[in-house]
Amino acid sequence: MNTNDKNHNLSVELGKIHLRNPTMLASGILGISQSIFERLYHENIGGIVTKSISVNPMKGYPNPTVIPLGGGSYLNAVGLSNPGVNAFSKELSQNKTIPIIISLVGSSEKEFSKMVKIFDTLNILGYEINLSCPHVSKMGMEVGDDPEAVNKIVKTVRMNTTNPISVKVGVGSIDVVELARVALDAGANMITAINTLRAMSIDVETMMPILSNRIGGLSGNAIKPIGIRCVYEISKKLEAPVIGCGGVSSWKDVIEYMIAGASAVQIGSVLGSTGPRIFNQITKELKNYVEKKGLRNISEIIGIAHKY
Amino acid sequence: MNTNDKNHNLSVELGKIHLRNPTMLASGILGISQSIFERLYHENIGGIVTKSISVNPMKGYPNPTVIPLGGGSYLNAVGLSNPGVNAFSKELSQNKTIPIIISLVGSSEKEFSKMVKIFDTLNILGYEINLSCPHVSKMGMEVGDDPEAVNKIVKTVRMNTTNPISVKVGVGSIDVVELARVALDAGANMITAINTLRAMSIDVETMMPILSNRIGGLSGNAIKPIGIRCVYEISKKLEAPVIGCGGVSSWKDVIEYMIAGASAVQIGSVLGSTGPRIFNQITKELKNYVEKKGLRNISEIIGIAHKY
Amino acid sequence: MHTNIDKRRIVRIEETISETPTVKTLVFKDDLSYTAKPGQFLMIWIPRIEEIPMSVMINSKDGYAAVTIRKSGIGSTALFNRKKGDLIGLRGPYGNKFVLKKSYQNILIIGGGTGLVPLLRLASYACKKKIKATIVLGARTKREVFFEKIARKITEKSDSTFLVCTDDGSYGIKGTTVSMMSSLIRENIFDCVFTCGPELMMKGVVGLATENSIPVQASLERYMKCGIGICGSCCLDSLLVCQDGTVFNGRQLSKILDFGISYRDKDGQKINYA
Amino acid sequence: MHTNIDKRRIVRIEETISETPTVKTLVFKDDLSYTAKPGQFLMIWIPRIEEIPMSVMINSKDGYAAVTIRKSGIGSTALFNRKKGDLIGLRGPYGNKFVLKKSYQNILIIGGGTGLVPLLRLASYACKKKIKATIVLGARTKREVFFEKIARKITEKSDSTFLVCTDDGSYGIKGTTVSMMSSLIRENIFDCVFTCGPELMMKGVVGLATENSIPVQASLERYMKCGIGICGSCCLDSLLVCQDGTVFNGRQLSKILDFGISYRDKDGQKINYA
Ligand SMILES: Cc1cc2nc3c(=O)[nH]c(=O)nc-3n(C[C@H](O)[C@H](O)[C@H](O)COP(=O)(O)OP(=O)(O)OC[C@H]3O[C@@H](n4cnc5c(N)ncnc54)[C@H](O)[C@@H]3O)c2cc1C
Ligand SMILES: Cc1cc2nc3c(=O)[nH]c(=O)nc-3n(C[C@H](O)[C@H](O)[C@H](O)COP(=O)(O)OP(=O)(O)OC[C@H]3O[C@@H](n4cnc5c(N)ncnc54)[C@H](O)[C@@H]3O)c2cc1C
Ligand SMILES: Cc1cc2nc3c(=O)[nH]c(=O)nc-3n(C[C@H](O)[C@H](O)[C@H](O)COP(=O)(O)O)c2cc1C
Ligand SMILES: Cc1cc2nc3c(=O)[nH]c(=O)nc-3n(C[C@H](O)[C@H](O)[C@H](O)COP(=O)(O)O)c2cc1C
Ligand code: FES
Ligand code: FES
Repeated sequence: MNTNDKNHNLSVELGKIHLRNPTMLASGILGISQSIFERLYHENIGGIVTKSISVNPMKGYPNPTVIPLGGGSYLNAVGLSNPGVNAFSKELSQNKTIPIIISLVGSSEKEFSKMVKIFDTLNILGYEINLSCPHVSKMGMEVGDDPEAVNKIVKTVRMNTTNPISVKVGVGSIDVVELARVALDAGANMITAINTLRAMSIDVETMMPILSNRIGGLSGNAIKPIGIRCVYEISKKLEAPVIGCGGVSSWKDVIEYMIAGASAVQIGSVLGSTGPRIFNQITKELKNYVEKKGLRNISEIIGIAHKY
Repeated sequence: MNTNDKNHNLSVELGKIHLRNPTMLASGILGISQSIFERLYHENIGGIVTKSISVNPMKGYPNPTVIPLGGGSYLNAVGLSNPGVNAFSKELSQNKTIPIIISLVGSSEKEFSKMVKIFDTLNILGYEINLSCPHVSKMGMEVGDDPEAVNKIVKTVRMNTTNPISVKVGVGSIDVVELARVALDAGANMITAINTLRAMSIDVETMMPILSNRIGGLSGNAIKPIGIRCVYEISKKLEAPVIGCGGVSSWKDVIEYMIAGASAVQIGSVLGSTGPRIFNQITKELKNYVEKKGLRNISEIIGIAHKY
Repeated sequence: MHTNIDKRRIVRIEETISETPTVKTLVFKDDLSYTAKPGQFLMIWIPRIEEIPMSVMINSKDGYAAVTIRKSGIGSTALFNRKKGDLIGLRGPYGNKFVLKKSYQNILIIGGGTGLVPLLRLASYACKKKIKATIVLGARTKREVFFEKIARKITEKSDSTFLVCTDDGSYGIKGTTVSMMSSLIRENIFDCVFTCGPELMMKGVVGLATENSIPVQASLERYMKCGIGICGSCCLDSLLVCQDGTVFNGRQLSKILDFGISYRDKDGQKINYA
Repeated sequence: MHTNIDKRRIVRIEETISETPTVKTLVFKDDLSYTAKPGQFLMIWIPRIEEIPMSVMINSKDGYAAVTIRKSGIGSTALFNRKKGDLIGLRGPYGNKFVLKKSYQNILIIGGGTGLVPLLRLASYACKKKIKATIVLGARTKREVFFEKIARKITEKSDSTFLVCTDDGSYGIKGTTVSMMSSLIRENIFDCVFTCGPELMMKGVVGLATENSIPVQASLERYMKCGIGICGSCCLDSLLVCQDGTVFNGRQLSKILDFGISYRDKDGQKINYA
């Protein structure tokens, strides 16, 4: 790493993973197309997490699946729709330089090992295991709420790859720090926090739940203070890189997550109001910040709030 | 109940508790002064929950203890400051007609039984047990995360009073429906959902956590979809009145909670922007709603979303 | 008036107009839809059934708008079956718009089926701006011709023209929209061609315009969940139809490898057009 | 310029002015504080130490404001010790304001200690509006007199007057503010009396004004956590000092049983004034 870089160094290290800057695409956001990944890379994104991929293609739930709630918050129950491991590995087969992390979702150890074997042949940075999708039974949260299942799944993925593994945790029915500890003990290299929170919206006029699945996950502005808290607690208590996620909509939010202890930050819902150019904008503003604060590298601020 | 009431009936029943309308003051909001309770009653409030009271007076944490986050959301770590059972029973000693529910907090069964014995001599409607304050150790959430402790405390209060008991649950480290089930099995008459969610805010300029306690509870707009979800799930799965709480700022929010399954609704943070007159305003608007929809009583809509 | 397009409005259907046995127009009151730009769409919520994207149809009453549905699967059929007085939800209008440059004096509008919906809004704007518009409505057969009355009404007090062509010649001129366009561009100089309809038809229109160096704008459809640039289900190469589109110009279209070739299914797999 | 008063601003202390050994003024740039109304207060964050309410002090520079702190406990002492260049946080200004009715021509302003802070802002507004103001600053002894220069500057180009009285006669006129007021109201007809300072002093001022049927407005202090009407810690009978006040008029004050009698401690227990 060249610390004399005149352009001010925004690069961060997540264990073995090097990112040119700490901004990442959150899973499930625009995440199924190599062309989009390339566009995002041109927008100066640091890293990309794909939509959560399962062994078989999943159609997901009927619409409405995504609801803008106003004030920069969103509710979704997409139902993990995705093209499945085969179609998606084809999608990424031409990837050379885009820093892609594949998000995996499944309901058994076998599914995870099958996917990892296929994806390991691609040019990717690593995996994120989605154990925290709050609205699909037997995948995501129900697995994430069972420490024994988490342990087994992470161990299985670990046995099948030497690529770095992040485990994505959420705020559900077991303590987020405990869950992270189980994941790291089982061989994960880092933690992504947080996923959406189980939530619901009912239309007052028709008296009907809006999402077809009734219950979905809350994302965006609303959850930022919860995400900050989780990152702070996990990074304070455990020794592993943490990727912050939840409600980031500006460079200030990225900095807040990093100060709380995040080594990188995922950005999702805000794209609904800004489009992909948000990455370029935030990266520029982070550069200004690093310059103004006289930092040699942005990673100097990671976890600095723990001092106080 | 006179269903021919020309003024459209807003009254609701929470088991044995009758409220003239479903609006209630949430615990911890303006809740330590009989004079304020009287003012709120003149503003047409349905019922009042006091600040959580402990055996001994508590100073709480140093400031900052309450942070407006913007967009109608708030973060607080007041530290359960309260005047204690003796001073507070004196405060309420002259109460005759104000519909007051006392919120109790404590760390042992003995503390709860002691308080109930004293408060039972007052004119009150019942108790709310706060098992879900997310930022005070050994009180609130840490108790609420331990089903065995919940069971014991609720049983103790039950043995010491014939007054109705609500247990206030939060989104923490055990499933909210499970927690509610334990509370009801132990003798609670109803459930209040939800309390604030553990959250944090860090100032980007100074890099320091803002709350003196660093971590606090998120309330207001941000948490409404989570509160709606909890009320929906609890009222769908369990047979007991549920009091909704979290992010209510208008009559529409009250209706949304009731449609989700709430028999009454507590209102807190929004007072920071409207003051106590919000109760008068919402009550008026609820009347209009009942009239427009041609309901004989507002309680007809409770839980109606479960049909869909 | 709502100022936040994302806010869900619940509106009552005030009128239904049967266009063909399988196409119906539903009229409702909504200020934001009334002022929608040509090419923009709404996410229409049919409570507890579906939410589907629909272009905003014009309506003659102030403050009113409409959608015109061709019944197809579960969502569109349920919407098709809604009656006067029923409630539906709306959010939007979303997306960009057809651009009418100040310099345009003579434009060609080519639509097929419900693809005419955004084009009629465009035609109405053009006529108000005294731009001469030639509107071509293509259909397979007479039974599938609709919007004729409204199109004639838009064009009647201007020097614009409205033409119908059917593949089987059962109504109007016999021929496809592309063959119609072929002869029209031989005889006229158009500043721009605007098109919306089946993708393979648009592919033909765009191809012909490009070959003849005529600027062209086409409004595309893709499977949409969010309508606001979050979910990625509408992606078309590196573009998002909901946020970057639905209207793309000839330069953009020439770079889109998937245009007229493939789309993505509900699970995101690529499917080739038949 | 921030439009949301709740938004925390981090400002740099640009100047410090030592008023007495225990009173200091800190000057900073903040548009919202600059335009604060007389009687309004800020919640001042001393990072990782405290957050305390402080009245907004005037400053002569455009876009600037200040706070004047008497050092007392942990929070105020930490703030007192902040130096030029240090950062503090602000939110607000909060609360209502002293009301200067259009009909007022001659007003009496009575302040004690840092209670003069909101009153100087008021006096400055009054002088600009050509209202004659008689400003009385009371202190126990000469060492505790401050703000004299700034008060003289405010009054110098008007027909307003500035008077100092000390309990021990070591400076200015000998006597309490209440005795001063007594003699002033015998010789003048005031449209309104404005006061801020120790509560027992205000109790005297309000009592005297009421007895003599002179309208009166007093700015009160209570322990504050939120400053915005949520926590209830500032309650004074049924009123919230932060939201309904800090300024109350004679009619309101006559109904407040706790005024001058008791306040609530950090845990909400009532404590009687000594
Ligand atoms: C921007 C835009 C504007 C449109 N405007 C109109 C219009 O004005 N009138 C009209 O009749 N149709 C319009 N459509 C098409 C309309 O959205 C689909 O016909 C409708 O969603 C079908 O729903 P379904 O449940 O009946 O279909 P399904 O039975 O679920 O599927 C039938 C077909 O419809 C497509 N479809 C289903 N759901 C969606 C969806 N959420 N988004 C896009 N396509 C979908 C599928 O790809 C499939 O090919 C528009 C589509 C888009 C993207
Ligand atoms: C609206 C308002 C305006 C004020 N303006 C000024 C001013 O311009 N200059 C000035 O010097 N002081 C002012 N004060 C008083 C100032 O807020 C307190 O002196 C200060 O908070 C003391 O903090 P501490 O930590 O030093 O006190 P502590 O040692 O904690 O307590 C000392 C005393 O200060 C009071 N106090 C402590 N914290 C608070 C609080 N959060 N809110 C109110 N009182 C508190 C306590 O009741 C106690 O009597 C004002 C108070 C209010 C309510
Ligand atoms: C429409 C949508 C789809 C999502 N899909 C996934 C997913 O497939 N896998 C996953 O781990 N997280 C998924 N998430 C959660 C996001 O990755 C992220 O954790 C969450 O949205 C919080 O970040 P944000 O506030 O920046 O959006 C999804 C979120 C949204 C809004
Ligand atoms: C300043 C503040 C203090 C609170 N104190 C308590 C408390 O003492 N006991 C309790 O059960 N809940 C307390 N709460 C939580 C509220 O009762 C309520 O559950 C929460 O604020 C969500 O409702 P709201 O969004 O309407 O504010 C407090 C909330 C705030 C904002
Ligand atoms: S429909 Fe979701 S990104 Fe376009
Ligand atoms: S300080 Fe909280 S209500 Fe006044």
